Amino acid sequence: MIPLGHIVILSMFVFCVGVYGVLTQRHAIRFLISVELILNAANINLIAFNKYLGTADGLGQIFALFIIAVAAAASVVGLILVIAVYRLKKSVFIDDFNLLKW
Amino acid sequence: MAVNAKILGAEVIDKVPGGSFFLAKTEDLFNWAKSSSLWPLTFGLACCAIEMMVTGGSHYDIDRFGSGVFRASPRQCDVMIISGTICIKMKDSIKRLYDQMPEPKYVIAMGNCAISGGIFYHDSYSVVKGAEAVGIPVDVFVAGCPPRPENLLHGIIKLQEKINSTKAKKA
Amino acid sequence: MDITAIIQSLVEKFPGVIIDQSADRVTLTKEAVLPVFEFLKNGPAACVSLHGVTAVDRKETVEVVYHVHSFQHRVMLTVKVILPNDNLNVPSLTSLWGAADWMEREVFDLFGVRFEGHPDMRRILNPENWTGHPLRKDFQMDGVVPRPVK
Amino acid sequence: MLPDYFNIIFFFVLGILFVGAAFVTSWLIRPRAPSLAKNAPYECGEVIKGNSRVQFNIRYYLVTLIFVIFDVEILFTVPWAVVFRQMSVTAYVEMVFFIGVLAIGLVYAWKKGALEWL
Amino acid sequence: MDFQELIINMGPQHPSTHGVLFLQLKLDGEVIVDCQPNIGYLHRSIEKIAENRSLVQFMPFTDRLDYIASMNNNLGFCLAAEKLLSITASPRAQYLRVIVAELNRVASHLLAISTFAQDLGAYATPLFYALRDREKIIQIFDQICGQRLTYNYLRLGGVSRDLPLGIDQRIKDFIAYQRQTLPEYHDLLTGNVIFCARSKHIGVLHKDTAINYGVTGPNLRASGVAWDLRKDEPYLMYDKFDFNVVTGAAGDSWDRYDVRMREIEESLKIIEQALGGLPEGDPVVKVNKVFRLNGEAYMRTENPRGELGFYIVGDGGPLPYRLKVRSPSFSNLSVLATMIKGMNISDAVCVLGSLDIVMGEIDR
Amino acid sequence: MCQSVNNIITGFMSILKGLGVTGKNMFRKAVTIQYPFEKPVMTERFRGLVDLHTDKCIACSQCVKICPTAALQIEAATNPETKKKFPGVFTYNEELCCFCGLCQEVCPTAAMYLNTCYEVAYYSHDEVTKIDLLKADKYVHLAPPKMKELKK
Amino acid sequence: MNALVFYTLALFIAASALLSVTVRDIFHGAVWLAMTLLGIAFLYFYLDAGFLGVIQILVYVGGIMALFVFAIMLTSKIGDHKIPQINAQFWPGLIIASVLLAILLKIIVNGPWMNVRASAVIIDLQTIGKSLVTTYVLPFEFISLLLLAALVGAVVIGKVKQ
Amino acid sequence: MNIPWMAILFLLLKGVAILAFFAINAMFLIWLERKVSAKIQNRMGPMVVGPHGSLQLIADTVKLLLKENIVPAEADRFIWWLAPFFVAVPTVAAFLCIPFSQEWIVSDLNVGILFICSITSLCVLGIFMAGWGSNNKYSLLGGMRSAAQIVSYEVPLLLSVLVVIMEAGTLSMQGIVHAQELGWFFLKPNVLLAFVIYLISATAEVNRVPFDIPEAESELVSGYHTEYSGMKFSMFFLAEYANLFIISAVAATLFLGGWLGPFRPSVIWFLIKVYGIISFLMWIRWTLPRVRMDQMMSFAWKVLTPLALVNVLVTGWLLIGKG
Ligand code: SF4
Ligand code: SF4
Ligand code: SF4
Repeated sequence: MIPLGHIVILSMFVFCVGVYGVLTQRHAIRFLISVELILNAANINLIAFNKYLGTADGLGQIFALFIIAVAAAASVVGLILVIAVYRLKKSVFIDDFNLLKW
Repeated sequence: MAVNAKILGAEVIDKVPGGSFFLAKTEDLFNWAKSSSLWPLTFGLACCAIEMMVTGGSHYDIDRFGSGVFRASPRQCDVMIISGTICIKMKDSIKRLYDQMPEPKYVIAMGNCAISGGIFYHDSYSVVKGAEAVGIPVDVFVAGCPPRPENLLHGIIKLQEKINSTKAKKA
Repeated sequence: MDITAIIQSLVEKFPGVIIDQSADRVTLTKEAVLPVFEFLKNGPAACVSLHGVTAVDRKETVEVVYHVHSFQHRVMLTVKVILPNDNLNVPSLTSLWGAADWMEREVFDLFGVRFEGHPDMRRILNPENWTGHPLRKDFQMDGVVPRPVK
Repeated sequence: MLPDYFNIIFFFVLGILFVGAAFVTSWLIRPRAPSLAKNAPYECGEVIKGNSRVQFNIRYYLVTLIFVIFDVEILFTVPWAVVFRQMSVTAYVEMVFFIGVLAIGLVYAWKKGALEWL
Repeated sequence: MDFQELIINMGPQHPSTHGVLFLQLKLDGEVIVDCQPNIGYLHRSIEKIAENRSLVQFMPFTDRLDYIASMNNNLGFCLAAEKLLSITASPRAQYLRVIVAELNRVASHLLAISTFAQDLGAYATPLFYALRDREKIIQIFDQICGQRLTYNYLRLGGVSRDLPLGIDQRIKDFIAYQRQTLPEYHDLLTGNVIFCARSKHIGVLHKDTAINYGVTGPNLRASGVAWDLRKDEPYLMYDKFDFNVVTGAAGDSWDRYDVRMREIEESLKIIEQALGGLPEGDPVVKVNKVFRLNGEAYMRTENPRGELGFYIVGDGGPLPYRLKVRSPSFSNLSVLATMIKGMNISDAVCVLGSLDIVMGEIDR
Repeated sequence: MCQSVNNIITGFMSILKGLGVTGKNMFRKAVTIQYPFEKPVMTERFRGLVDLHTDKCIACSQCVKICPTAALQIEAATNPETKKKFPGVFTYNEELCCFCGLCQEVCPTAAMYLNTCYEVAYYSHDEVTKIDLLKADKYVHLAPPKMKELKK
Repeated sequence: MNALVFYTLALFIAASALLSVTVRDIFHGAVWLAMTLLGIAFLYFYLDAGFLGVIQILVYVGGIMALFVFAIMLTSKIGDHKIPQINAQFWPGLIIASVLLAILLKIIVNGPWMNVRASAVIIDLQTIGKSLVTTYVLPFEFISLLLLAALVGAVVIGKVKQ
Repeated sequence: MNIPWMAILFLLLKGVAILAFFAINAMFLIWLERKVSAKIQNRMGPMVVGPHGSLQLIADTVKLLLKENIVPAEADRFIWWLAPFFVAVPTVAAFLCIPFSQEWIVSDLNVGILFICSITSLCVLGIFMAGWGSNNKYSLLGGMRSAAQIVSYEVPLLLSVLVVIMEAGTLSMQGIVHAQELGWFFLKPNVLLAFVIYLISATAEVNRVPFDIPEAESELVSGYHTEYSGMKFSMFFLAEYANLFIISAVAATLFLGGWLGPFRPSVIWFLIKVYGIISFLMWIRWTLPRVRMDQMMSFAWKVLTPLALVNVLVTGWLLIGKG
C-alpha cells in the first residue's frame, strides 16, 4: 500500500490550492470553487485516515458523508446568494459584495 | 461536381499507408459508405417540399436507401435537397446553410424551380434562376414540377452512382 | 340590410364623399376614409371584417381597393379610393382592424402607397433594402426576363 | 483478482481510448475545408442577432438545487436501506422522520412555486 | 429585473415553421416577449406574372399558390374568371368540381392535422399515417388529371377532362377507407392525454380577435363563428348538399385541430352525395378562345385554409390588368404575433402548427 | 382527489389506445412500393415529358403560344411541293416546363402529347435544355438503368 | 501497480485542482473542478470507500457541479467569463498558500503517519448504515434539518429576487 | 512490485469484448429503431444497403467517420472537445457492472447499482458543455433544458432504485439478481410501481419521446448537439443508444430478474428482457407526442417524486412488518 503520508500530502496540496484560491479569487463562483476544494481535501484525509487507522464503526466515512452533505447545503446557499447579489448589483466579484449596504 | 474531387483529396492517400489495391478498396468502401448513408437536411422551400415529404412517407420510403434520417441541423447532413423556388430573400440563407454543411456534401436540385427558376423564369422579379445562380454547385438535377417521388428516388440513386464513380484525386 | 341599403345609408350619412357608386362598389374621397370605415364597421352595416386591401395601378392614379364584409348581412362591399400618382397617401385603417396591418404593408410594398398612421410601414414581401414597387406598371428591374412569346 | 478501483479506472481509460480512437481515425480520413461561412454559428440560415451567452431563467437553478438536496437525502437513505431490516422499528421511524423533514421541504418549494415552470 | 433578452431566429429553415417562415423571437428565459414574423421568403411575384399571362395560362400558377390544396385554388380562380366573363360551368362540371375540391380539402386537412401533431412532437407516425391516407387521394387525382400536386384540372367553363373510367368506385373505396382510419387518428391524437395537455387552452383565439384580423376558414370556425362560404354564400352546387358547418367552442389549438378533423367527415359526406348525384353531360361548356376582360370581379371561395379571394381587373385586353390573390393564410398568419406573446417556445410552435399556414399563398 | 385519479386513469387508457393503434399498424402490410425494383405504372393521363408525333404536327404554333412558360420553340417550314407547313426546328426546354399539359390540349392535330416518362434526373443542364422534339431518340439518355443492373 | 495508479491519480488530482483555480475562463475552472472531484472519487474507490466514491460522483459531479454550471450561466455574459487572475491579492495569496503548504508538509513528513502502510479495516455499507441509524443518529437527523434549512433559504432567496 | 499481467490482459480482453458489444449494440439498436418505426408506419425501413438494410449502420458509421469536423467560430474549443468525452465515456464505464449472466460481468462492484446511476449522471456535465461550448442559442437552450430534465428525473429514478435496494438489501448487481431467485421483484405491487416510475424517469433521463425536449426538433432544431458534426456528433448518437441499453439492462436486472430464467444459457434471458424493454420504449417513442417542458417538470416533481417517496416508506413498512 501507499504510505498514508503520501495521501495526506496530496490532500494538503489540494487544501493549499483551495486556500490560495480563497485568498486570491475575486469572482464569487471561483471563491466557492476553492471552498469546495478545501472541503474535498478534508474529505480525502478523513477517508484515508479511516482506511489506515479507522475504527470499526466507519466514523471517518460517516464524517465524510456529513461533510458532503454540508458542502452541498453550503454551495446551494452560497450560489443562490451569488446569483441574488448578481441580479441586484450586476456583479459577481466579491469586492463588490458590500453586504452591509445590501 | 468540384465537391466530389475535394473529398478524397490527396491528403487521404498520403495518410493511409498501404498498397494501391488496399487504397482502391478503402476508397470503394468509403464511397459505398458515403453513398449509402445520405442524410438530407430538413429543408422545404415550396411545393416540391411536399413531394419530398411524401418521398419520406410510407409509400415511397426514402429510408430504404438509408436516406431517411432527416437532420434539422446542416452540421449533420450530407445532402441538401433544394426543393422549391429560391427567391431573392431566401438566397442568402440557402447559401449559408449550404456553406455550413460539412464536407463531403452534395446537392440535389429538386424541381424545375431549383434547377432554373422553372415556371417562374419569365416575368418574375423575385425568383432566382436556379440554385446555381446562388452559387451552390448542384450534383444532380431532378426535373419535374414537382418531380414525382419516384423521380426523387431516382435522383438519389443517380447521386449514389455519381459518388461511387468518384476517384480520389491523385496527388 | 342588403348591399344597396348599405350604400344608400352611406350616401345619406356622408354626403359628398361618395364620388362614384355602382351595385356593390363605392368610391370615396381620401379624406373620408376613416369615418366611412368607422361607420361601416360600427354602424348598422356591421361590416366587421376587413377582407382585403389591395390596389390597382391605373398609370396616372392608383386605386386603393378595400373589401369589407359583414357576417350579419352577408354582404361584401368594395370601397375604392383613388390617389393621384404624386400623392400616394391614404389614412391607415390599423386603428379599426388588426388585419389592416399586414395588408397595408403589402400594398405599400407592391405599390408604394403610404398609409398614414400605420405603426410599422415597412416592406413585407420584398427585401427591405429594395427600391421600387414591383406591381407598378412602370416597374423595371435588371434580371427580369420577359416572356418571349406573346 | 484485480481490485475494484482498478477495474473502474481501467474502464474509464478504455472509454477515453475508444472515443479518442474514433476521433483519431476520423481525423485521419476526413476532409478539411473550413471557411468563414462554414464556421459561423448555425441559426436556421439567418444572420445572428444578439449574443448566445446570455443569462437564463433562475428556475433552472432552483430545480437543480432541489435536486441536489434530494440527492444528498437519497445518499443518506441508501445505507439505511441496506440494513434496516436487521434493525429495529426505530430505524424505520428515524428514516420516516428524515424523509418527512425533506418532504416538508418539497411541499414548501411546491407551495412557494419553485417547482412551477413559467 | 432587467433581463438581457435572447433573440432567437426561428426559420427560414426550421423544422416547424412550415416552409420558409422566419420568426424572430425575443425571449425572456423561454417566454416570448416579442415576435416578429418575417415573410416573403417565397415571394414568387405571381401577381406580376398574372399580368402577362392569359387566364388559361395563369391556371398552372394557381396550383402553386396553395400547393397543398391546388384544386381549391384552381376552383377559386376559375370562379372568379367565370364571374368576370359571365360564364357558367355545365352542371356536370360543377359536380366534378365539388368532388375534386372536397377531396383536396380532405387531403389538405389530413396534412394539416398531422403536421400539427408532428409539431407537438408526435414523432413522424401521425404524419406518415396521414401521408399514407393522403396518397390515396393523390393517386385518384393522378388518375383524373395526370399530376400529383399541380393539377391544373379546372378550365373556364368546366374541367379539362371528364372522370376516367372506374374512378368513382375508387373514390367510394377511399371514402370507406377513410371512414375506417379516421378513428385511428382519434385514438392516436384526439383523446391522447399528452396531446390534449399540449393543445387544449393553448393559443386561444377569441372570436373578436379572429374577425378583427380577418382570420377565416377552420381557424375562424374553431373560434365559434359558424361561417362557411359553402353554406353562407353557396357557390357551385353546395346548397344542394347536406353538410354541417363545424364549429369549435374555445378557439384553442385543440379546437382548430378538432374542427379540421370533423370537416374531413363532412367533406366525405359531400363527396358521397356529389358522386351519387353526378349528372350526365359535358364536362365543359364551349367558351371563346380569346377573351376580352372588362371591368372587375371579386370572387371568394372556401379554401381548406379559409377564404380565398381572386380579384381580377380587366382593361379590355386579353390579359388581366391586375390580379390580386387574397390568400387566407396571409391573414391567418398575421394574427400569430399577437397570439404567441407571453407563451413559451413549445406553445408557440403548437399555435403555429394549429393555424395551418402555407407559405406559398402567403408570399405568392 | 377522485377527479385526479380518474384523470390519471383516463390518461393512461388514452396512451394505451394510442399504443394499440401503432401496435395494430405494426402488423399491417407495408404500403411501400419499392421503387427501383417495382415501378408504378403511370396512368394514361399522366403528364410526363412533352413529346411530339412529328408527322402529325402542322406547325401551327398554338402550343408555343399557349405555353405559360415559353418552354417550346418552333420554326415552321413549308414543304415546297404540298405547301404544307411542318416544323423545321422544334425545341423543348424541359427545365422551364411546368407539365401543365396545355400544349397537349390545344394542339389541333393531337401531335403534341405528354408521355409517361417521369424519371428525369441528370447531371448537367445540357441534357434537357434544348431537346429536339423532332428526334425520335430524344429521351433515351434519360432512361434509368435496367432492372438487371439494379439487382447486382 | 497500486503505487503507479495512485501517483498517476494524485498527479491528475493535483494538476486539475491547480488548474481549476488558475485558468482564466470561469467555465473551464468549473470543468477542471469537476475533473478534480472525479479524480477524488477514484481515490475513494482506491481507498476501498466505494460508497463514498459513488456518492462523490453522484452528489458532487452530477449535482453540485450542475449547480455551479447553472450559476455560471446565470451570471456570465460574454466577455466577462474571462476574468483577470492577477490582482492585488495575488502575491500575498500565493505566499500564504505556499507557506501554509510548507508548514503542513513539514508536520506531515515529521509526523507519525508518514509511513503508516497497514490498512486497518474495510468499512462496508452495512457498517455505515448501522452506525448511521444507531450511534450517529443525531447528526444524521440534524443533516435533514440542515438540508431543509438550505432548501428553504435558497428558495426564499431565489423567489424574492424574481 | 508485481503487476498481475495475466489479470490485466484478461481484463483488457473483457474490455475489448465490451467495447465491441458497445459498438455493435448501438448499431443494432439504431437499426432496430429504424425498423420498428418503419413497421409502425407501414414502411420498410432500410432495405437496400445489405439484406434488409443490415449494413446500413456500418455505412452510416463509416460515413460519419468521413465527415468533416466543423468547429464553430467562437466556440469554446476546449469545452467543445471535451463534451463528447463526458457524454460517451461514462456509458462505456457503466458496462463495467452490468450482469449479462452469472459469470459474464466484468466486475461485480459492491456498490454496483449506484455506480451505474452515478456514472450516467456524468452525462449532465457533458450536455452542459456541449450546450455552452457550441456558442449557439439552440444548443445552449437545449443543453439547459436537458440538464434540468435529467436532474429532475434523477430523483424519482433513484428513489425507485432505492425500493429495490430495500428489497434486496444489497447494492451489488449480482446480489440483486440473486435476491430475485424466489420471485422477480416486479411481481410485488410496490416494486411494480417502482418499476413504472423507473421506466418513466429512465425514459426522461435518456431524452426519449415523450420527454425528448432537449432535442425537440420542432422547437430547437436538434438541441445541444446542433453544432456537432461527424464523429463528435456520432458520439452523442452512440451514447444515446448505449444509455438506452443501460437503462433497459438496469431495469431488467432490478425488476425482471436479470439473467434468471428457466434454462441456460442465462445470457439469452438477459438479452431477451433487455431488448424487450427497449422495443417497448421504441414503441412508445413512435406513438406519443412530446410533453411540454413545464408539464414535464411538474410531472417529475409533483407526481413521480411524491409517489416514489411514499413508495419508499410503504416498502419500508412492508418489509419491517415481515422481518
Ligand atoms: S418546381 Fe414546380 S412544384 Fe416545384 S417548387 Fe417550383 S413550381 Fe413548385
Ligand atoms: S399545336 Fe400541335 S400542330 Fe400546332 S405546332 Fe404545336 S404540336 Fe404542332
Ligand atoms: S406542358 Fe405546359 S409548360 Fe410544358 S411545354 Fe406544354 S404548355 Fe409548356
